[in-house]
Amino acid sequence: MAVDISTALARLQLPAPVLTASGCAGYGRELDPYFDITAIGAVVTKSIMLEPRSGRPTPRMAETPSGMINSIGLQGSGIESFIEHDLAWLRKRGARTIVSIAGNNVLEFGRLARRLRMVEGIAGIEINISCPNVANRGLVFACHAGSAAEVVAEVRKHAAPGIPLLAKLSPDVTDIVEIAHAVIEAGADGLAMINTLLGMVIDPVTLRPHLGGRTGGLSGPAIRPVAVRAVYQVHAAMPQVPILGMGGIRTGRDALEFIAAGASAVSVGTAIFNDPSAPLRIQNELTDEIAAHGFTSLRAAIGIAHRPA
Amino acid sequence: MAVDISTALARLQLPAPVLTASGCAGYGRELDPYFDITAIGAVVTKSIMLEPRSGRPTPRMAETPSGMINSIGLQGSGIESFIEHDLAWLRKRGARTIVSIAGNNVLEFGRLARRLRMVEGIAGIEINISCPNVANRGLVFACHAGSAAEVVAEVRKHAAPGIPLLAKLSPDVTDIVEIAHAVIEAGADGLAMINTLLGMVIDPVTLRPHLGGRTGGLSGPAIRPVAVRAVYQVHAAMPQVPILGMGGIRTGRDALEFIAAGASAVSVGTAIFNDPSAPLRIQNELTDEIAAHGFTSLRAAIGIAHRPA
Amino acid sequence: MSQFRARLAANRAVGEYRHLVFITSAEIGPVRPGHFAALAVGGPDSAMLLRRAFSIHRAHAKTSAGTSIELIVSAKGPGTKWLVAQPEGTVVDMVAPLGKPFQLPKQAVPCVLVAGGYGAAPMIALAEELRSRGCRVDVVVGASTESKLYGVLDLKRMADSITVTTDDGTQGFQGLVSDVLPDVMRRADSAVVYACGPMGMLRAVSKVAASTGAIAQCAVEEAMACGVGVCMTCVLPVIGDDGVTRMVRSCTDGPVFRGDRVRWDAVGTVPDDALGAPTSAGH
Amino acid sequence: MSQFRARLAANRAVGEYRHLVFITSAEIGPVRPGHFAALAVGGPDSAMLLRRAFSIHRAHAKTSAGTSIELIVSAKGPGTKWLVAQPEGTVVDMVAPLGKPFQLPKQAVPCVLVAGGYGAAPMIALAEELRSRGCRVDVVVGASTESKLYGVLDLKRMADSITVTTDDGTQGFQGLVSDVLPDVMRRADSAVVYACGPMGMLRAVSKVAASTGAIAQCAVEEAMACGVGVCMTCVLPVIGDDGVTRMVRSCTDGPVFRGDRVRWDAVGTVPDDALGAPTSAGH
Ligand SMILES: Cc1cc2nc3c(=O)[nH]c(=O)nc-3n(C[C@H](O)[C@H](O)[C@H](O)COP(=O)(O)OP(=O)(O)OC[C@H]3O[C@@H](n4cnc5c(N)ncnc54)[C@H](O)[C@@H]3O)c2cc1C
Ligand SMILES: Cc1cc2nc3c(=O)[nH]c(=O)nc-3n(C[C@H](O)[C@H](O)[C@H](O)COP(=O)(O)OP(=O)(O)OC[C@H]3O[C@@H](n4cnc5c(N)ncnc54)[C@H](O)[C@@H]3O)c2cc1C
Ligand SMILES: Cc1cc2nc3c(=O)[nH]c(=O)nc-3n(C[C@H](O)[C@H](O)[C@H](O)COP(=O)(O)O)c2cc1C
Ligand SMILES: Cc1cc2nc3c(=O)[nH]c(=O)nc-3n(C[C@H](O)[C@H](O)[C@H](O)COP(=O)(O)O)c2cc1C
Ligand code: FES
Ligand code: FES
Repeated sequence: MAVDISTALARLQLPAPVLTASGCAGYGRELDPYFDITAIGAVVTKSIMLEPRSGRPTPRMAETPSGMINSIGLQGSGIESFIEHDLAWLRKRGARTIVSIAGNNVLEFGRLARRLRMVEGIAGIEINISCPNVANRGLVFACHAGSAAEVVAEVRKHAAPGIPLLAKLSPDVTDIVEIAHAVIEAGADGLAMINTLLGMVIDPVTLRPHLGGRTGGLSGPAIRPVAVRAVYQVHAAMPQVPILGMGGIRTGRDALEFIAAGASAVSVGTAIFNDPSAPLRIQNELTDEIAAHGFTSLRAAIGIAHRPA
Repeated sequence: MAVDISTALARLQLPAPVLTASGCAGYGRELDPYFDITAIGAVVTKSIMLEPRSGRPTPRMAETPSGMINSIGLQGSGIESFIEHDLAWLRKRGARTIVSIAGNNVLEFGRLARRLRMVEGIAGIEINISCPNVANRGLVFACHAGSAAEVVAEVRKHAAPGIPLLAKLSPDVTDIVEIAHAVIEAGADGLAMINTLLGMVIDPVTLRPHLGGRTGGLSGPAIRPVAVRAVYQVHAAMPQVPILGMGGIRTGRDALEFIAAGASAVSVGTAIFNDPSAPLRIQNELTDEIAAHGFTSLRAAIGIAHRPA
Repeated sequence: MSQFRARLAANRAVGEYRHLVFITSAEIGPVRPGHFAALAVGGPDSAMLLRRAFSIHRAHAKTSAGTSIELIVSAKGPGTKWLVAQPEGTVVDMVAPLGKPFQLPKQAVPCVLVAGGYGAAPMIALAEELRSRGCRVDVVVGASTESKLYGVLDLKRMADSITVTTDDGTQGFQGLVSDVLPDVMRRADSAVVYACGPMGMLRAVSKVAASTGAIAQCAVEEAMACGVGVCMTCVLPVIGDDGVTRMVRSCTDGPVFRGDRVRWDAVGTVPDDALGAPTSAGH
Repeated sequence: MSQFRARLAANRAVGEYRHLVFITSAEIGPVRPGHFAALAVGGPDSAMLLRRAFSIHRAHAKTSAGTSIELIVSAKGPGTKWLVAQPEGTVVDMVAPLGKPFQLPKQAVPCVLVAGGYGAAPMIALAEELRSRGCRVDVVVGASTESKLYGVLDLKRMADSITVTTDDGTQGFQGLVSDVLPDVMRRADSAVVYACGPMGMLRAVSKVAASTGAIAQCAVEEAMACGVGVCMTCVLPVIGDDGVTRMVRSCTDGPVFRGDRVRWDAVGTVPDDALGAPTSAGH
């Protein structure tokens, strides 16, 4: 029995429900040798900033139990180089592309949105507000409803009208539903959740923080229960808001947990480091799982965990 | 070379630095067959409430990658039964005992403290504020500086003068340093951190939340980087405040991460389910690690991650 | 109860199960039918932390090699799949013997043993024990299908009568053990029923026993994380001597309970009349 | 570069290392000296997610059995300890060949190969390649101690000269490869230095090469999470053709770099003049 796995994130129609997670798939090109990147829902790019950025010193990662911690520091060559080389390649390749953007302050987010307005072939924008606000003591935008909403409103103001905007939330908050409400109020069409958890690993030899950046982001299957809980809470509070779920997805079963919790689509991140063909493999596994549960479409399974058994 | 592993949590002098984590070691008695419970720093009891409590329906746990999620629901037979049977046994056995207390509202915490005032043989009190405030929409005390401080102040008011009070913090907050400040202001002598992270597992067959309590607490090595980060942040902000560190400690190396991050002692929880003799094993491994690093005392290693290498 | 390392000495298929023989040099306490063992699985770098519990099928005290502990394992999830895939020589961390075993009758009364699937694992040693006490032993063994029956031949050898049932009729009567149990008990005039198997079976068996006035000794299977009484995950509602229902740990107060003491209908819930119920939120 | 499953066909000790031979039926691209393979370790229930990278020691195209890929593995942490402990028959997920291999000279110029410890793994195939092009090949192999030397005999067979050093003097000269390298290069009039080993060694070798005007081709070893260019963890500061220093990925732009292009003193930092430095916080 064929299963309809098409889905949507607000206005963004997707033929398939599995996407790459920002920062875990480069600009798509690196993974194309391992699977057909046009066969998944979309490629979400590494977060793009206005200017080239060197990122943090090494070591930038440590393996942790069923996860990893990273402090890459948003390394990238800046929006102009991205548009000229990476986005151009993605368009030529025919991959649906969601551009993740990150700024050091509210205005930079707006400038990024305005710049993207002038280019073709962008399916949507993911707003990475889980980065520090240089203008405000490095406080992470996503950790406060006010700053989170400010960024989203600024992007909405400058982005191409009608382009789907996903606000990416951080789990490092007391009340993620409050943040979700704020960014939707501010004009986001949907939510991407979750970003990494703030963590630290102490080097067993030097007894000092292992990462060049001292703290880093925890990701991978270790955090999956936190991510599923966050998606479940937000979907319960605002069932009409589309959610791109992520956090530790390694198999189709994991992906289905997020769909059942209320996600309309999912992103795969750290699992790619373990298996570069993970996104398409997981999409195929998810399709089989949905069929095995007797659903004829993915849509029928979205949020089912909230309905009485 | 002999290593001095004695340590202190405020006024509480401990001959050894490894304790059990509340709710993971029963009342000590269950573990005595597997190791000498008087040989570790102290036994921290399951959180005690005023009245008997049945806890949550099963299933109460699910295994997760390098961790587990639980919703026990603070099952226990209440403070009177605890004092009569469990505490009596612990005293006879000669184990140092830290009593963890939990209340449904602020006043219950005070009544528990007052009741404990009348009994002998308690080394300290751990205040489990990571439980819901029934009087206030079930909001977790530890998630708001105000309610967290209120509980601690109430306990301080009624507890035996001079008895060490540890406030147990939840990681599910935007700014754990803020909460730490508030509870210390309110009269806590030290901090126990971290409690579990709020999480959820969806059953792959029913596609409904697996736990009887729907959400539950995530623990185990999976969360260790979050716990180490929390200890590091709080020690950096208030170096003079003693910290009982915990969260995913499975080996002496893991324990040393917490000591280096700023903990004066550590608790072992979920690892006990994997290995009932874990607390003493980890204490011995930690002792060897400290010696291997050339320290003559545990105290010399406390907070070393904050000093230039 | 002690914690020790044990070496896998044999691992062979029996129907859909694996028969695992572990050898340890450790001194372990006396093992009685109904005792269980809790094993750590997956090795040092495994993502699996929690213990897996298995009825002890047989345990032979000190041979030259040491003490042998035998388990019958059904591969269900990742931990058991890992376990049955281990080659001989694998060393595992084991805690045993755990729990309260089956209580044996003082007098030589007729007993009936009821087993579902791998629930037969402890029954062979139990049958021997009862025979040595001069009890009449009747046996009812059931499973969903023939390949999931265990111990039929061994039990036949020891029992005064044996009745086999399968849900699909691939061997013996088509049906449930509880369908044939009343007849068996009437014929044998059974005074005690010993049962091990799925909750549904135990519930039905307890009902049958109650109707005949026999005592039911049921070994339950609740999800366990530690096996030693510290995690409180393995609870079910049981009526105490004082008539009060409590959520008790099946790993320490069980796994064997008197059938008339377990609130079978309420398993998986907290009955309103249980001590300390209803729960307010909190973990 | 392709992803495939490979079966461990042989696993034997060589000094303190293990020589692992994997066989795959998959079609994999041409393997050149300096290419590496990235392996998933620990199996499906492992707590270890990240790939482990190893220089390809040898690769033999399609035998009847398939293509063989040989690695020389030093047991360091949990992943490599797991790998060297695997019995023959274990199937692993592998991605190979990865990275940019050593660049070979157009003309038959004299070359010197410098290897530290398991850094000798790719050197034997490289020596063969260079000989086949008519290059003179001199070799310097070093390690902290004799048991950590690799490939000395194989290299001796192929090299015009070989010099061995150990930090503790258990074999050959007591000292570092960089102590003896200048003499070797003077004698052989080496035009190209190929080096594989620890960063410190590569840095010293590059310095020597610079002083003699020889070209240095260095295979670096930076901590990697993915091996395929998507995680950005494996970066080091490298000067581009435009003279600008960038933090480049050693898995895709390397692992082989020209010694005069790597900012050796700045490895582990972000030099102030690197493109996009200094970083503000944020991951
Ligand atoms: C007293 C007792 C005796 C048992 N005897 C046997 C036996 O003789 N042979 C046999 O094959 N199985 C037996 N079981 C069941 C066995 O423990 C489970 O099948 C096994 O733990 C499942 O582990 P898993 O990794 O395959 O599944 P998972 O679902 O991955 O297990 C995850 C966690 O849940 C727990 N869990 C899951 N299902 C069960 C269950 N049914 N019972 C207890 N814990 C569970 C596991 O212990 C583990 O902590 C017994 C269980 C109990 C409580
Ligand atoms: C291009 C290249 C070629 C290599 N060739 C060989 C070889 O031929 N033989 C050999 O024994 N080793 C080789 N190494 C080193 C090998 O990759 C590491 O020793 C190994 O990854 C450590 O894994 P672990 O589980 O033992 O240690 P862990 O510290 O547990 O590894 C944790 C994580 O850090 C990464 N990591 C840690 N140390 C290193 C390191 N030195 N280099 C790269 N990643 C690291 C691992 O890949 C893993 O993702 C090579 C490394 C690189 C980059
Ligand atoms: C190495 C690495 C780099 C990342 N970079 C970004 C980034 O640039 N922008 C972003 O929004 N999220 C970034 N993330 C977070 C992921 O997109 C994802 O939200 C998180 O890792 C949880 O998913 P996972 O467990 O599947 O990896 C990064 C994660 C990792 C591991
Ligand atoms: C089954 C279980 C029950 C727990 N019960 C309590 C409790 O009653 N009171 C409390 O303060 N913390 C409780 N905790 C939290 C632990 O004390 C500890 O803070 C947390 O699990 C992190 O440590 P760990 O990873 O070593 O388990 C419980 C944890 C688990 C796994
Ligand atoms: S299994 Fe942990 S208390 Fe019973
Ligand atoms: S190892 Fe991931 S980018 Fe190089």
